[in-house]
Amino acid sequence: MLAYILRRLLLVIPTLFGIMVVNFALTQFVPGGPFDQIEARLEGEGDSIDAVAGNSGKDPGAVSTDPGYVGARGLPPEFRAKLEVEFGFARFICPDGYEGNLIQQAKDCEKEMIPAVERFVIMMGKFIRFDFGESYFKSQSVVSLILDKMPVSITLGLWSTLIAYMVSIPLGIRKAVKDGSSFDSWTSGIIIAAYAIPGLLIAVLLLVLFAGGSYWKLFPLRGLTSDGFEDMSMIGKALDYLWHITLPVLASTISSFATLTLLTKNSFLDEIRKQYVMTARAKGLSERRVLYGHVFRNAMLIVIAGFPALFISVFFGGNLIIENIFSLDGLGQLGFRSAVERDYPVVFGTLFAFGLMGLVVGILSDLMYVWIDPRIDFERRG
Amino acid sequence: RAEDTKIITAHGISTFGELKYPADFKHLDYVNPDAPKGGEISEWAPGTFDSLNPYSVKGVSAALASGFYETILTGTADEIGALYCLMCETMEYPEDRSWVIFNLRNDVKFSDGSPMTAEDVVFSYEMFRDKGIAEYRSVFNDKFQSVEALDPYRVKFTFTPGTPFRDMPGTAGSLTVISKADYLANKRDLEESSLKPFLGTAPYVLDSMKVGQQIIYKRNPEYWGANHPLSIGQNNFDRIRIEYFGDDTAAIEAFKSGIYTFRNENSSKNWATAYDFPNVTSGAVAKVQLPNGAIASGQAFLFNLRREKLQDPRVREAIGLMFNFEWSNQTLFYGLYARINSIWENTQMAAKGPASAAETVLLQPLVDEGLLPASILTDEAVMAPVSTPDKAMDRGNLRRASALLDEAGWIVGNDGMRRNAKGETLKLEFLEDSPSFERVINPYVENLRALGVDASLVMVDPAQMSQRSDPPNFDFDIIVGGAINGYEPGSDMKQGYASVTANNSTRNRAGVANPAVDRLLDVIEAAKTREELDVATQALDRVLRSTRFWVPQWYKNTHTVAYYDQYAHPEALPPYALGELSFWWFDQAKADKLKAAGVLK
Amino acid sequence: MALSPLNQRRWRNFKANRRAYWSLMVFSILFGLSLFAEVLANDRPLLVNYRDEWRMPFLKFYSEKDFGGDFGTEANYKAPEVQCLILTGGLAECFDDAEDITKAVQAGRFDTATEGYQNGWMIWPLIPYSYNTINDLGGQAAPSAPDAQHWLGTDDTSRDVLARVIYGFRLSVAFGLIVTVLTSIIGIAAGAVQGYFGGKVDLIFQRALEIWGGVPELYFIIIVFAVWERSFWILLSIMVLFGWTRLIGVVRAEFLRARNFEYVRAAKALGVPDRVIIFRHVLPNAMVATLTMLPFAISGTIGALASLDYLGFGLPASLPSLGQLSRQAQQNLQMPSLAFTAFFTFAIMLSLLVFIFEGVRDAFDPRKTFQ
Amino acid sequence: MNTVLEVSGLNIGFRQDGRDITAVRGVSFSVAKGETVALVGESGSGKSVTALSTVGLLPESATVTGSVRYLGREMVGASQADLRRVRGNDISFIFQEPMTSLNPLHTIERQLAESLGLHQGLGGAAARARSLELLNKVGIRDAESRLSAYPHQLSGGQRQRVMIAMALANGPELLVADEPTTALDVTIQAQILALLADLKRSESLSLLFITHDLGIVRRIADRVCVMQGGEIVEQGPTAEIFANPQHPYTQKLLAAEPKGRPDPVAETAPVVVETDKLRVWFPIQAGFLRKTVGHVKAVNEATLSVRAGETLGIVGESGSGKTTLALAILRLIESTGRISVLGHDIDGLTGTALRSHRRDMQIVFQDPFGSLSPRMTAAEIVAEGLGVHGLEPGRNRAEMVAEIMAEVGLDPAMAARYPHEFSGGQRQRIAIARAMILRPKLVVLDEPTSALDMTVQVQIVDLLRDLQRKWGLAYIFISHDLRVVRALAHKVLVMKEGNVVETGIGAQIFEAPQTDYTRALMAAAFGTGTAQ
Ligand SMILES: Nc1ncnc2c1ncn2[C@@H]1O[C@H](COP(=O)(O)OP(=O)(O)OP(=O)(O)O)[C@@H](O)[C@H]1O
Ligand SMILES: Nc1ncnc2c1ncn2[C@@H]1O[C@H](COP(=O)(O)OP(=O)(O)OP(=O)(O)O)[C@@H](O)[C@H]1O
Ligand SMILES: [Mg+2]
Ligand SMILES: [Mg+2]
Repeated sequence: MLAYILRRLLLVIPTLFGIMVVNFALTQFVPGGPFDQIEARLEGEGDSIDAVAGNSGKDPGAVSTDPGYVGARGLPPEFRAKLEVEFGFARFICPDGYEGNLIQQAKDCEKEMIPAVERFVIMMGKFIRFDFGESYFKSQSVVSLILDKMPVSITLGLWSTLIAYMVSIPLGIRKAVKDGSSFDSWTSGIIIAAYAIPGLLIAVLLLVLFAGGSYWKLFPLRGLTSDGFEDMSMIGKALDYLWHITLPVLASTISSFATLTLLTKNSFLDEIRKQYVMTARAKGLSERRVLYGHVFRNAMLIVIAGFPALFISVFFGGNLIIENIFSLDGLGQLGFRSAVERDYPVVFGTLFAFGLMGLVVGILSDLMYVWIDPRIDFERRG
Repeated sequence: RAEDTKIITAHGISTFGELKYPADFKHLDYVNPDAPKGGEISEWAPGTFDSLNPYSVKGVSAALASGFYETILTGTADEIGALYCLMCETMEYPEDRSWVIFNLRNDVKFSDGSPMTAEDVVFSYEMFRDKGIAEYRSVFNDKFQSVEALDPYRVKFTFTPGTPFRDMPGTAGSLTVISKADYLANKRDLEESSLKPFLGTAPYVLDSMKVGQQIIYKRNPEYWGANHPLSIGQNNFDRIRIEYFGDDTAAIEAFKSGIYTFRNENSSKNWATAYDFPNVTSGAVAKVQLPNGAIASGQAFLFNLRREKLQDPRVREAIGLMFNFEWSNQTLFYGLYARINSIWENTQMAAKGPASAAETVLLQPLVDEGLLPASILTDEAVMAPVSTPDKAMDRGNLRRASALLDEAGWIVGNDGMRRNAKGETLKLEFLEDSPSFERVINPYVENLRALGVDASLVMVDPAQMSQRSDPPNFDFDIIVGGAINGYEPGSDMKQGYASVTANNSTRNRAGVANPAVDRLLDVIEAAKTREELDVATQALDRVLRSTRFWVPQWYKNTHTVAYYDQYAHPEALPPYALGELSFWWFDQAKADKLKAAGVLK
Repeated sequence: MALSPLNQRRWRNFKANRRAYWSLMVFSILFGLSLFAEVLANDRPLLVNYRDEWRMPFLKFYSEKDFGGDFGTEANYKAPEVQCLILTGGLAECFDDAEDITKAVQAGRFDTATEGYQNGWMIWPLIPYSYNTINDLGGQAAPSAPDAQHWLGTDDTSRDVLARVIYGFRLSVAFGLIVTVLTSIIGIAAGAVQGYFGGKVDLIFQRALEIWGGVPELYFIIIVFAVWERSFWILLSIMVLFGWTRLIGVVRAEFLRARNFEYVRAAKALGVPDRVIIFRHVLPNAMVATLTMLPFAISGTIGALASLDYLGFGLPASLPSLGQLSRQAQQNLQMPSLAFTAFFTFAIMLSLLVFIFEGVRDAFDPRKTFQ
Repeated sequence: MNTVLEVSGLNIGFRQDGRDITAVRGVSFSVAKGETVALVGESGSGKSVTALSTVGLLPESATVTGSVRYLGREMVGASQADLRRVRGNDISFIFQEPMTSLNPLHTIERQLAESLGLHQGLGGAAARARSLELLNKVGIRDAESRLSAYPHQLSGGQRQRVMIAMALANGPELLVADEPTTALDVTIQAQILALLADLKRSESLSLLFITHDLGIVRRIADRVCVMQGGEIVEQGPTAEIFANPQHPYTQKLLAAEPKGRPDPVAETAPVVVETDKLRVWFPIQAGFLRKTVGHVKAVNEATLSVRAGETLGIVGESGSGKTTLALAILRLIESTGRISVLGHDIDGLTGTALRSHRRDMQIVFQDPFGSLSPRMTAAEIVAEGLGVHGLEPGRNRAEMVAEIMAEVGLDPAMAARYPHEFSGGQRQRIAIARAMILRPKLVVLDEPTSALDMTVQVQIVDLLRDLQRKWGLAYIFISHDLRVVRALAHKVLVMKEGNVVETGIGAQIFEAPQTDYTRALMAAAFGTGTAQ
């Protein structure tokens, strides 16, 4: 086992490297790059997130015409050269003995594009030292950007995962016990209906109904905290926070009950009639203890097998739509924005950091299998 | 040489001719000089912000973030091409406008109370030249020869010989001035995004903000220019609050519940359907349409004229005929829009009817040289086709379009598709990145297919969109774009319509390359008076429209605004601005009433 | 095809679960019907009698000229002029006053002796609109509310929602089914091999998966769409490409556990090849997750299609997809019929699928008994 | 004497694939306080389901009518809460199949402690101490280190003893023991029986004892109920029944005994299987990271050979490594040392190469239930080998399956059932049928008759002998039942704690055991065991 864990840990390195190589290679083929983005910004074209934010209700139009614009032939070459150097796509080769500020005096020097392979090596060199650089489009390091967005993502991720599990597992177990009863039917109906409400719709509906100006104004429209949060008491803070996150968490959770509940139910159904359960019953254990003490561990392997993936996706995937609708600034927006804007330092930085985390979680989840079911090993068989 | 030419000293400058306001004007015509000061106005902005530096490509700067700064000259909302001294007493420039000297006021103070001097102007110039966004850099580098402080309150801009000087004093006067001392002392950087604004002179300063969600500006009680004739009756609100929402629906709901109080509606659907909540019916929220005298955008479907199949104007006309604006307006836009006919729609520069005598003077030689058909002199200016609003497909237009295509050699085959002699279908791909256009283009595509054109809509992402629609690729058949226009067309029009830019300018995506147009562009650039410019622009408009390089779309000729009824505006609004943040004012009595009624807190 | 006794028993078990059985019936009927969407909802008549000649426009192209009109392009059967031409056998007067003549003919008031008149008729499908028919709403704005013409109203492009649901159901379900079947087959096979064999196979394969999992779908899609035109099949391939890994984790876990069971050892002792052990012994006992996930995978695929639409990378704009419907519902809250339609379409489809798969699970559960 | 359990007019039916099957018909009997009632009878006659019905543990598919009263309280149709109160504390259960009856994911300690905690409120060290005591009582050696073991790390007999320990943990009123000693060697068996007798004396424990071993019945039962085909055909005091059986089935049962001796094998018969210094050590792992801290030396250097037509009996105390050795020979677990089958060394083979030898060597697992795929029917299970190795020419599959099922005494009509729908003995016979249908050269039989009643046992022994005669099969026969071993084995190998302590010709070993251990074993089996 120890050898296996060691092997897994060692393999993290080539895997991560592989992820980076594939991604880097892929981005070489993606049409458009950061420069197009800057050009678009200079032309005053829409925000990348605009199309996604429900703002598409806006009428088509409002193409900006700004006659004073001079960047019409693309970026001025010196400016572009400067950006290219700044972004690490190129470097300046200066005459011997040249001294001075490379970037300011670009005109005296030759610009030379750095080949992709070399760029990759440079980047990986930095990443190994956990130096993820700075966003192209924000004067902020990638790390601090991610940290900034974490509260929102942790809030949404943690709470919705917690709630999903805390509701689904007992519910699923109960459904398994009462398989075929009317309780089983109507709970199925509800969770399926909750799942069937299109994801795009649920958040907006909740917002309009419970936070909007037309129906019940019970919850705030946006953000994680109110004004004056700093001055509140501990309890006030907690209440304020819970008050704010109710709707977004609800919106992001509501569809997740269905799969988890049914998964729990079905795995329980598979186990519940086995011989050892009879033994447990014969001991005179209460139904609860039979279910939670004995069947649970046997049945939960797959529910837990799905956990790391879920964990990674809720924590690092963010939820673009919900973030948008409730005006939360989380990783969903960051991820989407950086991808669309080709903000490569952010793209690669997050990829590296979360990739690493994902791999580690993967190892942990495999260890968890063994912990749950000691018969499991990863040796070769067959 | 300076003695040879006449030096003009004035309180402002106009591109052509006279200024509307005399040197001793008391206040602008359109403001209410007695407007009370006070109160708060609040609006919304989409998305988030993370920066207060609007001059960097980095970060998303907050709405109104440039409101901390003023420029030496400033324009008004009822006059085109005129700029008046704000931070200067007078300005001096020679007749050819090859340089300009601003005599700065000595009472201008930054918002921390420090005086603004020529040194700050020069410093600002240098900063924007070296660190500004590309736009500033190229202007400041290429067109400005030198900028020097002649004395603490006198600064001279000299322009690079060879540049058209006409607009240069204005451009120089439009320089944003920031405090040098503050910039250096606090190690600020124009290129980086930052949540600390530079030090400026403007009437509003930062009150507070919640990054990404809310920003509040407050009126600086110590504002140096409170009694400046240009500010009389302006800057009436004590506080301007901007609320950010990620989503449009959230924003509307916020307005309904009074989180912000003023909304300039940009969606016809919302305008038609969202304003039926109790506060509107009770009158607590005013929903009004106010006239908008601004020039229409040149929004249009632009053909890619480089494509062989689209080079025949008959084909383009036929395609244009199939866009049923009237039906779209009624069915898709709740009838809120007006059709664009001219590139300079909603201005006097739009060509109307048959060519006027003055236009004929310009056009005749071009006709004589064979650059233009003679019919241009006699025909009425091309208007966008009119269709029935009740039927998506207008049979009359279909017939005309069919005839045109038949004539152009695109013959209907056995499958209902048109083909040319080579057997190719008339493929027409709409390239689009904005989902909101889908519902507009799809009916258009269906109409075109009924005509036998192999039309389709291709959605791409923004990056791909700009890659395919930008030079050097220009890989599209037809896209939505803006035909460039302006109140004072000049050399900049060449970006949009000159042959030389046909293959390298993002402003000339259509690829207009027409010798007659080139000649008219020269005339426009050389125009000395407003009248000359108007006529030349009309002629250009007429010629361009006759080429059918576009299928014009629509514009909104009103401001559609809704606000909690506690604001008032001057009876007559100026044509070029709504001005809700500057010359509207707060009506305390009404506000109290709203509060009493429990509408607002 | 004769079923083995075991499968017969399973089928009986399935049928014994009434809910599952009826869900299967209803789903099959709905999907079966939607396969004939062209007959149900179309803007071309099913049958036209023109000058005693029978034509089936919904199958075959006819130009307007074929009905005595003046365009060589396809006849627009919804246009009053064309309708008039068909009813009158191509009277030229139709070009002037189509609507009145049509009315007159229908009311039997028309002078049948008119030169060139010959009575004609046409039979329309139940829903006389196709998914891409742009409808005239008589002054209303789109989306419009349900009414006699449009039973579920129209969408924001003024197309008939019911027609779009029918076509969209077919397209989306076909898409979902194909993707799910393919991804499940690949995913289960891959997970099974990994979990069953373990060792290096598992170690290497898992790493490969992790690398594959790191590929940003969005960029991939952008690249693919930059090279190929957007189409049903390309999108489907992409979905399969990124979807097949979804089941691997759970299947692998179940296999890692199940391979230790005594009956696997027994099968090995019998000399049963690994392949057969995997499929006959382990898989049926490691299907819980898979069977639970499948209905959600199908509707999830449809949902994913919707989100891609939302981001602007969905199906070609002209195709009807259920995803688009929910997007429109979200953007047009003022027209609740859209939201209701979207919700019910998804809810019905999903419940049917969930119930069907519950039945399948029961059918495979040896200990499940029915009264 | 007051009645503890009163069963009257009990009917039990099962719904199975839409049909109703009656398993028990009109069964009535009673157990008085301190009394031991033995339930004996044909395999599949309904003993286990009758026992299960006493505390409502039958699966959902069962319908129970009639009455079961525990201390006057009606158990049929009682609420779960009532049943729960009775279970474990008042009525304890020892299930027939210990291999599958323990929770596979809980350690022994946890499973024991749970019972203790539940009814006696014992926890922590107290529970541990009591668990240890119980394990020692049931004869588990080195109990301390076994506490943290998982069920799959124990031998069959050890698991059964854990079951027994669990059942005795709370000092029940009534113990329902469903073949509690089948997997135990005679010495341990004697120890357990002594323990039970002790409890009976000191705490007047009542016992409902299901077994096939009439020797035991005679030794401990006060009364006997004989079941056949779901009915009690005869009941009465033990001595009476044994002395004067009325019902023909009872007579047959009492008369049945594996008889005969193995036919001699020709010296020239080819060697079918041969091992050389075969060794299996299981690592003992500890901690979350599962570091190996030592080894369970399950098999140490076992050297053996079996010829065609020859039977090698393996005997030895429970946990001595018999099963492990058998599995190792068939290359079902990792081992070191040479193994050759029909002259081929198979110890290095893997994959297809190994698989091609599988046809020639088959095994009947000690845990028949676990070795049957739960989602396959009996017919499929039996026929599976045919699918892999091909049919005998000219015969069809269904026919062959029906034939072999009949041979092992199963009704071919039951072929479409799932494994859990059989009785323990029936499952064991399915496992035998599965192995035999292939006509292998070597069959390893790991306690193949433990769950069978005497009549069937005799039938199976005869069948095995027939097949051996006909096809020259080589058997490796593992059993605790030395009489069966004597009837079948040419050679015997005695194991203890992983070591082969003695090996030799069967008759010799039975007549003149060389080591003390073997002697003790023989004495327990033939001396005390049947002497009474
Ligand atoms: N779940 C079930 N479904 C259908 N039939 C069953 C089920 N369980 C047991 N049976 C049948 O009921 C009968 C009685 O089974 P039971 O387990 O009581 O036998 P038994 O007397 O204990 O036999 P053995 O000595 O072999 O253990 C058998 O014929 C068996 O096939
Ligand atoms: N997977 C395992 N891990 C650790 N120890 C094991 C494992 N399997 C068996 N053992 C141990 O190996 C020893 C031999 O077990 P084995 O099953 O061979 O005994 P046996 O002779 O068949 O006993 P029984 O007659 O009780 O079936 C036992 O002490 C057992 O606890
Ligand atoms: Mg039994
Ligand atoms: Mg054993």
